[in-house]
This record gives sequence, structure tokens and C-alpha cells, in this order.
Amino acid sequence: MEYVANKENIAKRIARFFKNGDVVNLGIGLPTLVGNYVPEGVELILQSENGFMGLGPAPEPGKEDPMLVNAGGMPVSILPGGCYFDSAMSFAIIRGGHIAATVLGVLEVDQEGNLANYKIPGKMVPGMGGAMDLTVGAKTVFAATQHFDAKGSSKLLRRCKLPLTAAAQVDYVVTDVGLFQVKDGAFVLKEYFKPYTVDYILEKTDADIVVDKDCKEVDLA
Amino acid sequence: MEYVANKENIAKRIARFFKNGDVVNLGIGLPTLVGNYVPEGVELILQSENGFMGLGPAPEPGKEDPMLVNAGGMPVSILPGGCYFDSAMSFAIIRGGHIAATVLGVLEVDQEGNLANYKIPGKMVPGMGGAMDLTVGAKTVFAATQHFDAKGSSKLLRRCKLPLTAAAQVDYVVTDVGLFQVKDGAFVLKEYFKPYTVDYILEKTDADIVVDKDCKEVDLA
Amino acid sequence: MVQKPIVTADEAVKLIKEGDAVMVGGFLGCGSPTGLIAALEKRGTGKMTLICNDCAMYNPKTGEMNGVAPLVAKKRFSTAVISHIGTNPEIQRQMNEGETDVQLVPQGTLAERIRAAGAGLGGVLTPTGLGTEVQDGKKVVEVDGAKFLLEKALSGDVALIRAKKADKSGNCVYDKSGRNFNPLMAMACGTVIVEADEIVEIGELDPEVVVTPSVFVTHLVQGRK
Amino acid sequence: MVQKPIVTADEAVKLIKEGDAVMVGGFLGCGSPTGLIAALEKRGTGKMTLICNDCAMYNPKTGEMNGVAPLVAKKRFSTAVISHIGTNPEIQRQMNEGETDVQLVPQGTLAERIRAAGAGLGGVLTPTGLGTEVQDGKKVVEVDGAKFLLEKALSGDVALIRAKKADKSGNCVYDKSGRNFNPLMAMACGTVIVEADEIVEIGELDPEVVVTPSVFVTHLVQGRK
Repeated sequence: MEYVANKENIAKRIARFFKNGDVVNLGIGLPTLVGNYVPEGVELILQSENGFMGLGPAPEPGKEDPMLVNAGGMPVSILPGGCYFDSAMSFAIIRGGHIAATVLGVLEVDQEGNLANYKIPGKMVPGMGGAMDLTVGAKTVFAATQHFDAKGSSKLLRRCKLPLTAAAQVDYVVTDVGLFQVKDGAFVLKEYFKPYTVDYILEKTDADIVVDKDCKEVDLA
Repeated sequence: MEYVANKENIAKRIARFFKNGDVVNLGIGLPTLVGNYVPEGVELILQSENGFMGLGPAPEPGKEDPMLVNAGGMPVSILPGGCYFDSAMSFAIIRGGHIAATVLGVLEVDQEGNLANYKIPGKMVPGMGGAMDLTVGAKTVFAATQHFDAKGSSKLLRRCKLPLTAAAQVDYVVTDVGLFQVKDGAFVLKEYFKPYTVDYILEKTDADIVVDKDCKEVDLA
Repeated sequence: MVQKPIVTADEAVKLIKEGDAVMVGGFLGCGSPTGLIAALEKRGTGKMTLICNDCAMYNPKTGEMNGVAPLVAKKRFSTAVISHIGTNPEIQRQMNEGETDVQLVPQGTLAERIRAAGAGLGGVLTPTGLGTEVQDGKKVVEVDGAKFLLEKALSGDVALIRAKKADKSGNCVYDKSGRNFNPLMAMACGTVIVEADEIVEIGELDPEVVVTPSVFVTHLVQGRK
Repeated sequence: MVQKPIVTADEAVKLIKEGDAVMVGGFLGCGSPTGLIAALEKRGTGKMTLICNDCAMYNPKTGEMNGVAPLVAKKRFSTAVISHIGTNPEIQRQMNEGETDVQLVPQGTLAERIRAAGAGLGGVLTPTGLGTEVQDGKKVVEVDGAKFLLEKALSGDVALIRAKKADKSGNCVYDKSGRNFNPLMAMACGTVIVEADEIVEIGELDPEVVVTPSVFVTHLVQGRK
């Protein structure tokens, strides 16, 4: 079986977790895609950590407002019912557990729920921005990642080697091969995504995986 | 010489301390009188700890707004340039040293700058309200008090006996007999108010008083 | 934007259970949710903890009272965490006779403790109360040579909030000095019931002037006219 | 209400001394005081400490930059206390080559540390950073069985603030996501210079919608149109 990276499937699966009215913060990059796959009848309320609720889509070209950008500095819009606040309030909302979930990108994630996604010493040191607060504060933390890096190594590990963003905070890891819940020091495989198999996942992942008794195949196509 | 309590003189003398634009919080009761004696050309900006700046006079009878009251619950007004805020911001302003001065009433004040003004155990326990934060936070703390209580005892003491509102925070004690600066564990007499004399003050006050080399008589009439 | 349920005051106070810690906005009655207070007085649940700036005004001669005073009179609360009780002789009587456990907290410390809970902080370091009875039993922490009291975050189960306007998603604005503790308490409880003088459609509030973002609010009640 | 001096950007930045800790509002350039930044770039004072959310955007290929990036390019700051530098390769180069001391702080912690300084608090207890490099050298405080990092208050000498409107007494409102750190930094410095897109008469701002009360502001600058 050949691995083909599939960001859309990761986003699709995470999107199914949400219920109507959930307040969610989506990290820049892959996590942002989640917003494209929210099921019919479910409205997510997006929080933007640079200071507002009700994050809406990018405006049409030419209609951008330089004073209204997302946490990546890109022009966006605000939906009716949204509101602005300062950075202390923004992170009070995040750290105080008022966000149902956050979806964050991954450099490494391990079976203890540790996440590393902000620093490769000596190589990439962009700073943690809001990632540490989001990981600690959101009620449910989704780590969204391709299952393998460019060299084919598993991004799910027994123990992160990179500096941590947060210790023991990840609840779910969603990759393009399966859905894992972090529990009691292991990745519990809840779903494997067609065309991958349980055996493939167990063989190729460099971590302790427990196959849930209700583990099932899911077709995200 | 007979002591005659004179709240107006206390208020008059404190009012002369202020310069134009000073932001001040005046406690309920005697301290509120200070606002009546601010010199020509000096505008005080009054902060009201229940949540606004620009505290103005009581409205005409019949024009009171129940949603606009001072920290004593009495109807007041707001001046142009004032603004409303919540209690956290109100005390950020107070505790953060953004208030030039506060004027507080006194049960006891001592030569170490300790103030007791919120509690007489077993008798009067109203709670400290904002007094502890005001005493700690304001840049200059004025203790405003009649020099003697109803029984004729000095309210300026070597050591407070009542529970403290704050330790070593009082800068000036202004009574109806004189102006004292609290310094190096003593009351430094800076001014004595006509008709009182230095000897009278030294004799009648139950605390260590140092007479300032520039100490002078002031007529507040 | 998803709407929050609009309920009656009577329905709303059924969300409060015996023994709950209940935060009530207002300062000497100004900005208190009077409809919710009346419903809670009527309901009769006791043994709760009241977290409030003060116990409001009560004149035993005339019987006049405002704010949370009716709840005190009916002894709906067995504990009060509060900064000022000087305007309510009944709570002072209950305290003196050991009927109600009154925990006095400096007003600015109360505000920060509630905000800290809402903001996911464990507490704050404040100079307020150093060298006073407020220090008793608390940790003193030195930071760069200066001493501070460690004051712990203070959360509640239910917040009763009075707003001037709320939109149907829960965004709130307040009315003059009626703002006080309301926006802080709205951050610090799992159930946050807003009694609004006016409930407006989503989109009617200017997003620049919202004080309490909708994310904190769980229920709306139409205030009494 | 007493008026604050209205000065030019060039006059304003003369208030900044070599070695000062300077807070600059803005998030990836959105809500940064561009006129003050240009004046400070021109002025040439170095060895300052920059306290800012990020080092803004800089594209080394095109030379395009925004926010505080020109100050970084001209090395006006020898220390940066900052949450994110990923969009400015020049500050990363300075850090890697030891030219600038970069202290990375989680964004929410940076916000609370600045607010704490403004609010007279010694610091806050936050769970953010526990078990990470951010914990190094910091006190861990346990409150009711939960662990927190003690994060100290962070004050500055001068704050450079961008507002949408300021009245002549210094009350400010902001513009959409340009609000970010501006209101917090305005609380935490002795000298607070507000560059406002529009300076209006006292009384023109609704007292209900003011975000930064005048008490914090020391100087006003008319923003560039």
C-alpha cells in the first residue's frame, strides 16, 4: 500500500466532531481547511486570537480591509454577531476554557499527548505565538497532521524529541490514515481511513497503538 | 485653647495639594468635601471606583439616573471626557498607580503610615470595599481626619490598635489642627492651622512628632 | 451566529442548585439583575454561596431594599464572598450571630480573582492586603524584591448578569455605572444568565462596542420594563 | 477634562531614551503606529528593548515590510520580548547570530504580563508553558492541587499606540483587529503616546465605548492620512 498525503481527509474528519454553535480556534495552515468541511446544519463560531469572534471568509479581491486580518495577517471578514476585543480578552477566552476546541498543526505528537509544533532548534524558531495557550486552554485539542513527514517517518511518536508546545494536552490526533484518541499513554485507534488498514497503521507508526474495540473503517472520499 | 472640629479646613488644605489634571479618588464622607475647595484654574478628574472617570456633581432633584451612582450609591453625573469601565479596569487604574492621589477617612493613623479605617472588631465590620486597594495603589495617600475623636483622644497614634487597611502607605495626614507628612517613623509637622500652635499639637497628640524646620502657621479661614 | 435560549426568570433560576456558588452583578444595587433576583428569592433554594461586590442597601426601619438584599433577607445564602456589607445591617447581624459565613475580600482583589478564574489563571499577585488581616493564611510571594499576596482565582457555578442590551447570540453591552462586576462574573461561571433590558437581533450590536462576547453567555432573560 | 499635549511624531519619539523598554502595539503590522515607527526609525536611538507581539512582516526578496519591521531592519532594538518572529527573517538572523537578544513569550502570557504591570499586580499564575522550555528558571506554584507558572509583570518606559480615534483628553477607541495589544500596552508604561487616525474634541466619544480611559495617555499624535 502506498501512502498518499491527504490534507482534505484530515480536515473532513475533524470537521465531523463539531456540533452546532461550537466556538473553535483553527490554527494557520492545514487546520484552517477544517472550516471547509463542516457538516450541513452545523455552524462553527471561529475565534481569531488576534482579537475577534465571528471570523468570516476572505473578502473579494479589492475589498480587503487592512484593519481586519486573521492571526496569519491575511485579510478576512467578520460575521454578524462577531465582536472585537483586546489580546488579554482573546486569551482569557482561550486559556479560560471557553473555546470548545482548537485544531493545531504538528511537528511531532506523542502517545502521552505531548505536542511539538513551534520550534526546531537551530533551524526554525518562529516563536510559539498563541499555540501554547491554545493547547493548554481549549477544551478539546485536535492535532491535525499528515501521518508521515516528507522522509516517510511517522509523526506520531513514543516521545517527542523537539521542544514541546504543551505537555499532555492533546486529546485527538487526526491524520490521513486514521483517528487516534490519546489515552493512558497510548494512541487508541478509533478509525482507520480507507484504503489504509489496521495492520498498515500498526506497522508503520513508531508508537504504542491500542486498537479500540469499536475501531472501524471510515471512507472519507 | 479649645478644639473645635472643622472638616472644611481639612478639605481646604488637601485641595491645595492638587495640580491641574490630577486624577483623584475621594472616599465617601469627609474626603468628598475636598472637591468643593479646589483652587481656581485647577481641574481635578475624579475617578469613581464603581466604574467611571469624570465624576460630576449630583443632578438636580428629579433628574437622577439610577444607573449612574457614585461608590456610595448616590446619584451623580459624568462630565464630558469621562468614560465607563468594569471593576477590574477600575482597580487596575487604582492599584496600578494611575491615580495621583486618594483621600481617605480615618479611624486611626499612625506614625509608620499605617491606616485603620474599615473595621472595629465586634462593633463595626462594614468590609473594606475599595479602601485597601486605594491605599496601596494611589501615588499619594492623604488621610483626612479630625485631629481628635468624640472623646477627645488623638486619632494620630504611635501604633494603630485597630485592624489595618494598609501598612505604611499614608503619605500625608491632614487634620483640622495641622498638616503632617509621614516620614521615617514619625509625623513631620509641616503646617499648623490658626488658631492652633506647635506646642498645643505636641502636647495633645499621642505620637512622635518632628517639627519641620520650615514649619509655618497657615490661616485656612 | 448561533442563538442562546431565551428563558423566563423563573426558568432561569431553576438552573441554580442548592449549594451552588452564585455570582450576582451590581454595586449597591446599581446594575443588579432584579428580575432574576426576585425569581431566586421566590424559588427558595438555600445554602448557596453568594459572590457579589456588596449586599446592597437595606433600611430596616422602612423595609426598603435593593439589589441582592432580598436574597439576604430570605437567607438564600449561607456564605457570602464580598467586599462590602456596610449598607445592609441584616447581613451584619447574620455574620455577627454566626448564621452566615461572610468572607470579606478587597474590592480590587475580588475583581481580579473573578477575572482570573474566567481567564484560566490560577491567581494573581497583589500588594493589596499585605500587612493586614487579609494576609492571614495566604502565601506571600516575592517578585524582584517586592512582596505580594497570592490571591487565588474565584469561579462560580452560575452568574446572574444585568445588561442593557444583549443580542440573541449573547453579546452584551451595559448601562453606565451598572457595568461594574457584570462583565467579570460573566467570564467566570459555567452557566451565565443575562437579564437584558433589551434583547436585539444578531448583527444589531456594533462589534466594536460589545463588552461581553457571546461566548461566555449561556441563557438570556428579558428584563422587567 | 484636561487636554493632553498634541505633538508631532518626531517630537514624540524624542521622549524615548537609549536603553528604554518600548512597547509597540500591533499584530503582524495591523494596528501598529506607523507614523511613530517611521519617526523612531529615522531618529536612530539604539539599544532599546522592544516589547511587541511580533516583528511584523518582512520579505527580504522584495524589501517589503510593515509594522515594526523597519525598526528591526535598522537594529533600533538590542532586545526583543516577543511572542512570534516567524514572519520576519531578519530578526531570526539577528537572533541566530547573537546580534539581538530575543525572549520568546507565549502570546497570552505576554498579554497578561503587560496587563499585570498596568494593573499593579506582581504577576499572574498561568498553566501555559508548564512542562516546556518556557518553564525554565520560573517558579512553579501549586494552587488547590493544580500547577501554574509564575509569570512576572512586564512594564515598559514608553508605549507607542495606534488608535482609530482619540479625544483630546486621551480617551481612545480602536479599529477592528487593530486593537490587539494596544489597550494593554497603554496601561503599562509611564509615557504613553497615542497615534490616532482622528483626534476629536472632548465629549465626542460615547463614554460607554471608550476602550482606553484617558488616565493612561500622556501624549497624542495625529496619524498619517
